[in-house]
Amino acid sequence: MEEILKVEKLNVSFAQSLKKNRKQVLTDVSLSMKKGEILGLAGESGSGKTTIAKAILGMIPIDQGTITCNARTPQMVFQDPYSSLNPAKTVSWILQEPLRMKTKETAAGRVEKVKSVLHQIGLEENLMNRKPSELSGGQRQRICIGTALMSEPELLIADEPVSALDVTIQAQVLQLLKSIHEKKQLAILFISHDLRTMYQFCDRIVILRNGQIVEEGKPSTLYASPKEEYTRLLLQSAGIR
Amino acid sequence: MLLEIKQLTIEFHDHLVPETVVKNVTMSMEEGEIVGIVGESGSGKSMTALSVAGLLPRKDMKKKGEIWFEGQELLSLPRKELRLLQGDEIGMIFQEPMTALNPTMKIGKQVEESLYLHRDLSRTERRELALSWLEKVELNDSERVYESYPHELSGGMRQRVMIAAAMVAGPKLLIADEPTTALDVTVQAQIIQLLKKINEKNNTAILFISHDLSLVKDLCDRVYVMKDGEVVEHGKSEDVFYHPMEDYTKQLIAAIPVIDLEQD
Amino acid sequence: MKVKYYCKKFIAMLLTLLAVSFFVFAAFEIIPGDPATSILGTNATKESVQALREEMGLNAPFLSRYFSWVLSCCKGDFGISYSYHIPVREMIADKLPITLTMTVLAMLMTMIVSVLLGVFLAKHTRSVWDKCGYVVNQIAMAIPAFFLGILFTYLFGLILKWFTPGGYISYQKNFVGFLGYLIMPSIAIAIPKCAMSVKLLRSSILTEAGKDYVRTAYSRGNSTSQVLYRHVLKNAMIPVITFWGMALADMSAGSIVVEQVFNIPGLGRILLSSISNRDYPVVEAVIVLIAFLVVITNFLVDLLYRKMDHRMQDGEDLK
Amino acid sequence: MKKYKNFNFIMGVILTGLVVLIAIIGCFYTPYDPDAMDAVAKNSGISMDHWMGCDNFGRDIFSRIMEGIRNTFLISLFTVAIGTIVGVLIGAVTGYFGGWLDEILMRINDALFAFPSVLLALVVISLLGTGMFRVTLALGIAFIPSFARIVRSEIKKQVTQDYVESAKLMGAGNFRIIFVHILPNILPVLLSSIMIGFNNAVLAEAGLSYLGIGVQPPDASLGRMLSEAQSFLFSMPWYALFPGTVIVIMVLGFALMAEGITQAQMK
Repeated sequence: MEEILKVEKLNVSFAQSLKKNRKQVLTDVSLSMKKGEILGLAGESGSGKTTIAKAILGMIPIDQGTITCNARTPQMVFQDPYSSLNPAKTVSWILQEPLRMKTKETAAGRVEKVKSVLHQIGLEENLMNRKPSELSGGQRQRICIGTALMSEPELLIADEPVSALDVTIQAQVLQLLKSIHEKKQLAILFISHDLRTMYQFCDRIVILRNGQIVEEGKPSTLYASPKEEYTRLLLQSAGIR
Repeated sequence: MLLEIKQLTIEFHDHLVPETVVKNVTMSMEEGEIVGIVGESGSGKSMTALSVAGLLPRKDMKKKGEIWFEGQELLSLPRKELRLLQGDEIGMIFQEPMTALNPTMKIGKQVEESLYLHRDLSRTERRELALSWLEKVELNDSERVYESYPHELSGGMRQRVMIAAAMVAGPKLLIADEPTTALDVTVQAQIIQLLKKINEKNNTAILFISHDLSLVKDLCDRVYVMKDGEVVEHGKSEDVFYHPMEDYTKQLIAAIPVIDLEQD
Repeated sequence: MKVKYYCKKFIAMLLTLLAVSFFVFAAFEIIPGDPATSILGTNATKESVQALREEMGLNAPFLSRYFSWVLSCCKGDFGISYSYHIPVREMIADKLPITLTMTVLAMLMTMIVSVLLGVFLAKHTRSVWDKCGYVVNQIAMAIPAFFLGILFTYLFGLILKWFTPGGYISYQKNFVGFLGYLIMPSIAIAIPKCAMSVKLLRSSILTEAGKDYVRTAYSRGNSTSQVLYRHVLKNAMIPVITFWGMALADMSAGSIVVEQVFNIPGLGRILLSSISNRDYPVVEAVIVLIAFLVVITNFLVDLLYRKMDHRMQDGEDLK
Repeated sequence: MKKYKNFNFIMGVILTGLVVLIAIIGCFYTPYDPDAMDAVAKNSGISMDHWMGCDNFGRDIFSRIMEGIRNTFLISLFTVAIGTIVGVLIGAVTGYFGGWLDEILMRINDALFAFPSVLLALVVISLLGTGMFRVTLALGIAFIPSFARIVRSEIKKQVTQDYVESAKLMGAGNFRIIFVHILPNILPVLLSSIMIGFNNAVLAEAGLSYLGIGVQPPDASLGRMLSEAQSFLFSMPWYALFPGTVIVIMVLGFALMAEGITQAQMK
């Protein structure tokens, strides 16, 4: 399968107010993803996981390294369901926005597409003219996934999509992501700090610490025989070893 | 019997329809025991904990039932007397270490506050006790931490400061309302170990509130499972975790991804 | 780290002062008409006008005139008044203390009254005090300072005869009488800002009271007033102090207007007369002076603000 | 809109509505010609035919107040319009894009902020001269810094929200993001600051006219009436009290609407 994302020796640093030196956030990060693969990016807060996602999507300037992403319209799902939907707009307006940008479809055509996506993400049509504030965390996260799907992306970056949700709802949202992945051959870069959920979900997992890749591998081998001390500590703290 | 909650019911009256948040919950705790309350958001677990700590807002809130702590019924206790227990006999730590400390007050002063309120000690004695507890919670550079402000510390360090501040007056009961949810996994494990150590060394009973059943299984002797304000199941944590009776508990356990590494 | 931060703030202030002086100087540059002719009068000969222009350096390029003007201002020489032909400094020197005292008096009143009232109202929310406090506050904010002045003159001056309207006593003659007379105008300036500050402090206290660290304080056994005075008040004061910085600027403007009502020969009076007879050096000087006072006080307010809330120093500026 | 049902907003709308109504009527009909002098009725108090009495020239105070309200209201309207439009543009650009443009504009803004708006207006007036149009321009310019600062801080808050990032990912242009995505979210704050803008504009105009450098005769203005009435305070107190009270009502109306909007937004 051909490669849709290649990141080589990525270095990113941020300027700091008052301090002269810039804070190095990513050093020599290299990773690649094949079409339709689910790559897990595991690391604690401050390890630079979100920075990698933003660099791939071109949202932040990078110091060195190359990012070749030939996936069509890569999209992102964010962690905080309360800030990722425009509070002033209705669900149907939010879902139609990508269509307004990309296609020349008529309003009626757009509404049809919105209805079909709502089915895909397991929500009823009566949510169409509700505002985000009237929805639960799980519903909002599904709408985010729906909005991303509207642009028919080949790569979806999910930045801790379920960590803000209750355990039972987390499982449902992950199930939804998995089914879309299978149906649409959608590659997913799954960013999380929860090694338990990543075990069943990801094909491969990259362990990140302070902006550097510590280790990489298939979950079964990685969890069974971690080479690096830090990976062992992570597994132990999560009560897996 | 250190703590006994009998038929506790809490109703909110701030909007038109009174909302029952906790429905006749009954619990008990022995001295030095670690008891867990597990439930998802909205299950009433935090409300139960807050009512034991006497932190429920006074107005538009109706409380029925009894909470017996060392022979005193907390719900009917006048505020003046309840205040004597808070911080002295009952300590509490919260979920968000980032916002649970006063941003413009030095750490040392916040850790000493319970001593200031409940003990008649000199400034230096209070400082000594606070520093000793900062070391007990494994904050090695305790002098510097004592003088610094909350925003200068990491989440993990702040939670340790919270524990020190709650334990400094030697309470018999420590209530921990999801203390590790906002922390990284590695730091989470350290805080849990710290709580175990405190329980062993000081024989402090801990009421541990969480939504993470696997966490509660390792830490607590007994556990209560709560759903929509009611206790659905309770018992020894191994019994509840390995052979649950109620299907809600089964559902909770099923949601935890099982990782069996032995097969390959 | 602290010193570095304060230097950065000090330099920012100097830059603002420069920008202010540049703005005022540039503004008065674009006025039609030539200063020299205004001084010598229209029938002066061309040569005398040219000589004066040369002497005053008016033919020099704009930037060098600006810098020489700034330097002379720093030395206290604000140029010559067109209409009175005496150095502007003399005209302003005895006026500045009057306006300054009035503004400072108004500021002190605002600070003291607003903290007392703000805390009182925050403590007694849901009581009848809170309701009527709210109404009085809203009305007090809506009354312009000069109308208050007129009401005071009518009520206290003409009817109750507590003071003789227009009977200004200069501070050289009788300092206590001077202060006594300034009480009334200072109250007139202070009331609207004090009402705003009370409302701000009350809502700031209520917002802080809802925060997590307050619940932690209660969990340690603090009583309500202990929580208020040991924890909440200091945090609640931060936005209020920022407001006081801005309020001082408005009060200095308010004093200009109120000087008319109470016939006080302060900076306001001279500013107005020089505007009407187009005496630009005086206008320039007074405006720059007031603006400098405001910028410097804002800088001091900033320092006080940083002292109370250490998050500012190393973190990103929260304002 | 039902959330705006709180007491403050309604009271504010009533007061402002009353004022606007009188202003509109004032454009077409006033009981007497505001400038007509009636020697007989000089200094007369409140009577059937002169509801608010007459001033020292025998002019009907009520008619002059009607004309005064109209002028003050028009000036405030255009002042707030200038301040808002320019303020929103500057605020949007600096808040959304940031960078060196933000730095420069904000430094200028801080410098302008050093001047209380009345003082800033004084500078502009001393350059352009007095009269209704110039006063409006002066106040408009003087109000830009405060609007720009409010809009900038509100937009800066919204830009950190994820929905702005996802809008960019969808391919929405910057212009569309600012005015279609972000603006509706800052509308309540913008609305209440517009009301406060009105509140300050009325106060500033009254102040300038009182000082005699705002609206010039023969145009009537509430501030000017107050300065004239001051010398007759003992003999004709109503000559000062009526215009002053009208100013307070206008300002109170706008202030209560601003309160109402912020309260509704909090719900």
